[in-house]
Amino acid sequence: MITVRLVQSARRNQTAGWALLGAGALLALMLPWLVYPPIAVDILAWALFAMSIDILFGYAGMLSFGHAAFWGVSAYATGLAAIELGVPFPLAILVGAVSAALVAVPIGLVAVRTHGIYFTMVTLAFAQLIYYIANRWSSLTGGENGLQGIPRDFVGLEWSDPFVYYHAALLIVAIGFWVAWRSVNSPTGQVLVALRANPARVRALGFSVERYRVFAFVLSAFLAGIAGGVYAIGHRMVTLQDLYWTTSGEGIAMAVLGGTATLFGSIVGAALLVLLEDFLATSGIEATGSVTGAVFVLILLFFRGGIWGAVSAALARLRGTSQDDVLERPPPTGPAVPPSNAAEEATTQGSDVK
Amino acid sequence: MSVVIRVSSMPTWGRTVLELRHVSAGYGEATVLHEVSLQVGQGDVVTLIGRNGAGKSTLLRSIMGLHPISSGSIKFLGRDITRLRPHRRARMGLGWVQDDRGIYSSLTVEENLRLPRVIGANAWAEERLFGTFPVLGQRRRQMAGSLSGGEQQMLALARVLRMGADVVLCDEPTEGLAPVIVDQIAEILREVASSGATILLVEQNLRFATTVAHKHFLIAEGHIVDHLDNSDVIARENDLLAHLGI
Amino acid sequence: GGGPTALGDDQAISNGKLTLAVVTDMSGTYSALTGKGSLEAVKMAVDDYQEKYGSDAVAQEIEVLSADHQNEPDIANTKARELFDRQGADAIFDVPSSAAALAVADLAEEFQRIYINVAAGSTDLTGSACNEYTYHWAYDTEMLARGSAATLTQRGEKNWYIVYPDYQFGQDMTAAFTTHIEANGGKVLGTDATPFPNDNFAASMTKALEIKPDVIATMAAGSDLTNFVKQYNEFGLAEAGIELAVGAMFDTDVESIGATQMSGTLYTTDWFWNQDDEAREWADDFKARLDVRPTAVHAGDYSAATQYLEAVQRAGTDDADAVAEELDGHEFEDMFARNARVRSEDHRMIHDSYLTVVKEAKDVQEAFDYTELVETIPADEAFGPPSSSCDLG
Amino acid sequence: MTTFLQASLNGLVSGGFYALLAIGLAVIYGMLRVANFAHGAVYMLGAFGAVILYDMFGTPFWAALVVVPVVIAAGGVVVERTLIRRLVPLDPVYNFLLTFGLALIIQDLVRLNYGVVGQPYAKPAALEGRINFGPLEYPTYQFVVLIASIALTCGVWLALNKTKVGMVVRAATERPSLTEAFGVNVNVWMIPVFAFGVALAALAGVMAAPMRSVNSAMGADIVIILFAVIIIGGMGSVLGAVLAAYLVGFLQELAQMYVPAAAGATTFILMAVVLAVRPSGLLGRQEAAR
Amino acid sequence: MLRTERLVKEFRGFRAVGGKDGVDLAVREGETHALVGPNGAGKTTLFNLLSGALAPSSGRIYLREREVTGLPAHTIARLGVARSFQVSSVFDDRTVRSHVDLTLLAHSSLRTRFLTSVRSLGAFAERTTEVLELVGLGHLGDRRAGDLAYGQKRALELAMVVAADPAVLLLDEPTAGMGTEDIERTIDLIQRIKGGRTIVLVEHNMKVVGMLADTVSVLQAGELIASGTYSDVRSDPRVVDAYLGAHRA
Ligand SMILES: Nc1ncnc2c1ncn2[C@@H]1O[C@H](COP(=O)(O)OP(=O)(O)OP(=O)(O)O)[C@@H](O)[C@H]1O
Ligand SMILES: Nc1ncnc2c1ncn2[C@@H]1O[C@H](COP(=O)(O)OP(=O)(O)OP(=O)(O)O)[C@@H](O)[C@H]1O
Ligand SMILES: [Mg+2]
Ligand SMILES: [Mg+2]
Repeated sequence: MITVRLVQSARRNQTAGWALLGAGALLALMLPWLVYPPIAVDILAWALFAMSIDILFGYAGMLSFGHAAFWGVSAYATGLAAIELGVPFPLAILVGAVSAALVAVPIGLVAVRTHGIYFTMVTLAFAQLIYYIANRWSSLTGGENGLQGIPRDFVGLEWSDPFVYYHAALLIVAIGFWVAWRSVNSPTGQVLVALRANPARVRALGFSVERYRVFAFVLSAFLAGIAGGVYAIGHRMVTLQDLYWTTSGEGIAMAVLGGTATLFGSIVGAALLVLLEDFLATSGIEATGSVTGAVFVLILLFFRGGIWGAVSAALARLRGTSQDDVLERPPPTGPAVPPSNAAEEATTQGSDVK
Repeated sequence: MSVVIRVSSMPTWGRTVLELRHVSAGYGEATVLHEVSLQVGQGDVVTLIGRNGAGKSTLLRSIMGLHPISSGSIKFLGRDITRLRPHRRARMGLGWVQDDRGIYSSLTVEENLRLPRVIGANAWAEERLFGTFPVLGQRRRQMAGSLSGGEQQMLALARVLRMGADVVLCDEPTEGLAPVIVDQIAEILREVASSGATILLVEQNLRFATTVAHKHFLIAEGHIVDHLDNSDVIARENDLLAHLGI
Repeated sequence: GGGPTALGDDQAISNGKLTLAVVTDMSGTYSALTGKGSLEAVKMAVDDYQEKYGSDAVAQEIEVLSADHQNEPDIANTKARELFDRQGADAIFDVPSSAAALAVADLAEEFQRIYINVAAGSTDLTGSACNEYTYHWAYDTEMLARGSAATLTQRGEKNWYIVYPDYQFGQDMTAAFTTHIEANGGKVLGTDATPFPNDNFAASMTKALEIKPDVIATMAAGSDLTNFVKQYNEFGLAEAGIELAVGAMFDTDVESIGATQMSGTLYTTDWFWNQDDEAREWADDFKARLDVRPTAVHAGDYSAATQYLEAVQRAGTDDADAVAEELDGHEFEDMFARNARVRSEDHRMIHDSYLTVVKEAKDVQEAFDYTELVETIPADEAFGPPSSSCDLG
Repeated sequence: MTTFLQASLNGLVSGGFYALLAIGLAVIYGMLRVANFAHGAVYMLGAFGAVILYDMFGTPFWAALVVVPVVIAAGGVVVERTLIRRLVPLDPVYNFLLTFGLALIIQDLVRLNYGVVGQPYAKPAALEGRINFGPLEYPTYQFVVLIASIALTCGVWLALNKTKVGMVVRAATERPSLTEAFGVNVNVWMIPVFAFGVALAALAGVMAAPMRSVNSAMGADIVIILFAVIIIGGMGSVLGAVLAAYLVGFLQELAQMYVPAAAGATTFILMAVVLAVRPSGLLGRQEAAR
Repeated sequence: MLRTERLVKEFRGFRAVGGKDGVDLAVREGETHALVGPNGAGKTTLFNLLSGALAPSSGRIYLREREVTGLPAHTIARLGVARSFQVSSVFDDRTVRSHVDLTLLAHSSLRTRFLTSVRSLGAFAERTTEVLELVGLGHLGDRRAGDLAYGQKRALELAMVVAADPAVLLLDEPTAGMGTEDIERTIDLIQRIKGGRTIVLVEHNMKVVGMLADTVSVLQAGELIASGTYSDVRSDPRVVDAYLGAHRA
């Protein structure tokens, strides 16, 4: 009886999933008719960026406040590749994303040694360092003026139309979404989620905790890099703003608003905040900070699962079933106090830990 | 569970210090304690016996005020404490040893010991504690989280002794202790009782239970199903094991 | 340029109305300097134009749009694009911060519409990044350096010490100052790069006291400038005989530090509200609308919008090429710009600038009455020659 | 040599100021496990408090020094009770994000009311001028701030180590219900500690008003440095935070003196190096690193 | 099978394991070796050293005569040493099955696949079912681990250890906190899963030790003071004195 219901609900969930995906794809294709195309491009880029943060925070439990570094490094690398080497933009974006991943390796190696709020601040510190370097190295980065007029060439087509570019960006970002979704729902993803709950246990099972953490970090940086590259080509410019910590904050806000550990919530969060920012720019409302801040506070206090979490919980309640699709995910609230073995982890983490 | 013996009024041994009337409690929708009533007299050493998940710890937490009860009332020293905050109950003379030891890992051993409020005249002085548990004395400046499992258990007990509570609620104080220490703990509990304090003990180790306590409540699935004295327990040991899985 | 054409109004003006847009910082660092005031200044220019020409106006219907870029260049980029692309903006004004200004300049070229920069100081806009549709109306780093560095050195302040925030603007200013100091026989005894933002200048003060220059120049702006001046006074540099010159300063800065602390500070500006009756009259209008005194940027926006509208009037159309042709080489005089000419080579609008000093506190009559003229720098000397990296013919 | 001495003194003063700001943050995190991103905003409110009191009532600096921290701490307690408390059982990053949102709101509200331009605030006349130390001369006010900071730091350290406060509050944070069961009224201990941490930030703000630009963004960037400071020191440790504050102040000043190009990055380089060697900071207790 | 040579672990000068000369422990292949001793004797610390969770201050550890001193925990785990934890350490929000799947994953090449579907874990289904049947959790595979009863959690803990198919099992107080009935079930379980493996067991319950152990080693203050069969050790006066207490001898 119970099994039957589970199977049915799984099947129903699967159909629902496909339906949702189809609707999402349709919406994505129609987006540039609904909003101004450059804004649509922004939504794509920010969505992937927020998702890259969510992979780390929502699944592996590592909140990075330094993702601006990867977004920005990739944006600059993308821009330079396009300007200086004249490579077509998809390739330039790849160059950017790879650069971001490369930068993430040493940062990751240091950062994964720390946990919780320490990790958050270490990533922030490195990002600030990169910001200073970019500012100083103005011969390369254009300093405060930034890189301007990044070309958008590819197989001789007319890409300068943001409407056309949107579709190219959609393809690239969709690949990024797919990689994110796939890796979260992969064996490795399972290890990451388990690791967040109880690292000592996972280590004793035979997984190298640090290696998984670094991997997640670099993968996330790569995705953030794709996002930064798409954004740079979209705006045809890169500025120091892209490396500043507020950029990380914005990405986190989107991930949290959409719902952490939901992946696709990031898209919702990004869309809402980009549209909100766009609206505020011409609305005459000057209280931009208050609005963003209030969004943060309300979400954290009342819908810790974010919009996606709240909606899917409501749907689940309507359908009256299925804990199975929630099961393998970490709870959106994250573990309160690290569970039972934390004490053991702490002692085994002593000064003489390898 | 075959028989459920409903007990409406429990016998007392001496002046009643703690009295529970029809206490029910649960987690979310699930009720874990069903109308539990019991009385404990001054100087008694009483155990609560029941298998894992029977609700023993929940009962102790409810008495301490750390778990909300959905109905019923609790009286302590003749006063209704049902609505009292935990720290007020503690100051009236209730002490509690948590089942998972409840060690403050961010405090040293010494700080762990100094934290509780000294309440009664029977409070143990620090020297006496270190005399009884010399290993804690040796480790007084160590962070308590890095103590061995058994050392943590000793610390948990030592902390409550420092309070000098009139009634000590003790949740599995012998878990993970070496046999020689278990004997020592039995000794200590007897000593505490002889100084006039009352002990309500949760214990799975029947042998230990019978060496320290005179009376035993059997609890199963949240019901108090029986109350026995030592001779009953020893006589019915096999029966108890079979039925209750203790 | 050609005179008014014989076309009827409805065809001369695209979509039947003229659209001016102000892309500015309403909520970020530059919002006091630009922001609402910039928008208001452009609206005042429109009102004055309509009053002046009445039914003769080429543009009968004029709309003023604005966008708040929150001091983020990418928002500026998107908003400016949308304004040109979707909202039919014929010209964009203001745009603080050089990254944002450069982005808008790029768009002006892409969409072939007019952009008149007022708020950003980068000379790149009339140098390597110049284009046919972009104009630079008010101060730039070169102007600020010429006014303060060249003039003061000529007046005998030979030894300089320069403290600058370590980013493009600070570096550009320092380079320009150094050039003019040395060209006039002065010497830069040292420069000191500081982080940005920064609230602690103790090290710079210590070094300056050690070196004992005639002038300490700071390129800090906004709150950094406030911190710098407070510490300049605390560490007793004034008493040690070291004068203070500020690279870029506005009345708002004086207001935030207090005239007492600032008096005697030298700086260059291309306009201040009580420089003469005409300026004062306009400033009174402005105050009546927004209850504050205008900054030089606000006045610049007014002038830019006015001259743009005049050019449209002369061209008889809002077609950007025709308007640009009217603007190029145009000589004029208005409330903001004296002895003014729009250079056709690089689209730099040159006009008189002023070396000024902050009044003694006792001479201050009312709020924002802080500035006293020291010397007028004639338009031809006030700005650098056209850059070799820009040739608009 | 004099330059070096002067630079050292600069470093000390700057470190002292960081220490003043960082201890509040360290106390709140170390004892209550709240990573308060709004600490910078509170600092800014402190400075504005002084300005507003002066503008409205002509309140002198010395009175502001007392009134402002008290008022702001009271506000802090309300926020703690109504908002922050709810997230305390979760991972500290949740309160970090919540206070990040609060900081945005506070800053924005101040900006909407007072604009971005700095507010003038005069130094108390008694503290004008400079003190002479043989070859060195130092602004009196800054020197007084240093002394005040040292005194406060020592006071806090004594209060936490010579009384039960530190111990009880740490215990109450780790296991609130058990601590109640030991007869400790947890709120009686925790509320004042939170209030005290907030008050320290506000106090630093009042002290900053005469010497720093008072504007809505003044706390926005400094809070990042402060987090770096308490992380270098080890987030559980108040003593570590103070040491790190002086270390950071000192290095920044020396860098500004001898390698200005690196001055802005020193703190972050220091932090990266320290954490690479000791993941829980200089004096951090191991379990704090979790 | 598992051997230590002069093994020492110090915490800030305090020697938790090692005594005077370091610990020389030898565990023969296929035996069940119980480690008993007073609280704080260093048993858990020794476990931490053997499993690589802590690095020794000095001395060496050999696994099948191969030196494993200082190797990280996950490497030692993959070499065939699996440990259980003194306090149950399950993932509350995961299903029972997925605990076993995860263990199997650690020993499979799938563990580094990040672009493969989780469904690939289906490959483990059969083995997982087998392991769960073995520990008596066969019917609870889809239950959330956090909802399990105490004894069941201990069984799951064992399932994770067994699934790895380790050569050596390190079990830290597997019956702590259990009632008599659960203890008996656990003893039974350990006997069932044993099948030729080497087991090192820490226990305070002498009944359990008596029933399971081939060899008993006694640790006191970090030092190995006795080693032998259960009955030998039980009557050793030093052991009686330090550990058992007079009246139990
Ligand atoms: N936090 C909780 N949430 C939900 N259910 C709980 C919680 N804590 C305990 N329970 C359930 O309540 C019941 C009683 O638990 P309790 O801890 O009181 O049992 P116990 O008799 O102390 O068992 P043990 O001997 O294992 O300590 C159990 O079925 C348990 O699963
Ligand atoms: N990180 C540490 N720092 C300092 N001392 C420690 C640390 N970890 C353990 N110790 C000490 O080492 C000794 C051995 O501890 P261990 O946990 O190995 O004991 P055990 O034999 O397992 O005891 P039990 O039977 O009580 O679990 C204890 O006295 C403990 O206090
Ligand atoms: Mg229990
Ligand atoms: Mg142990």
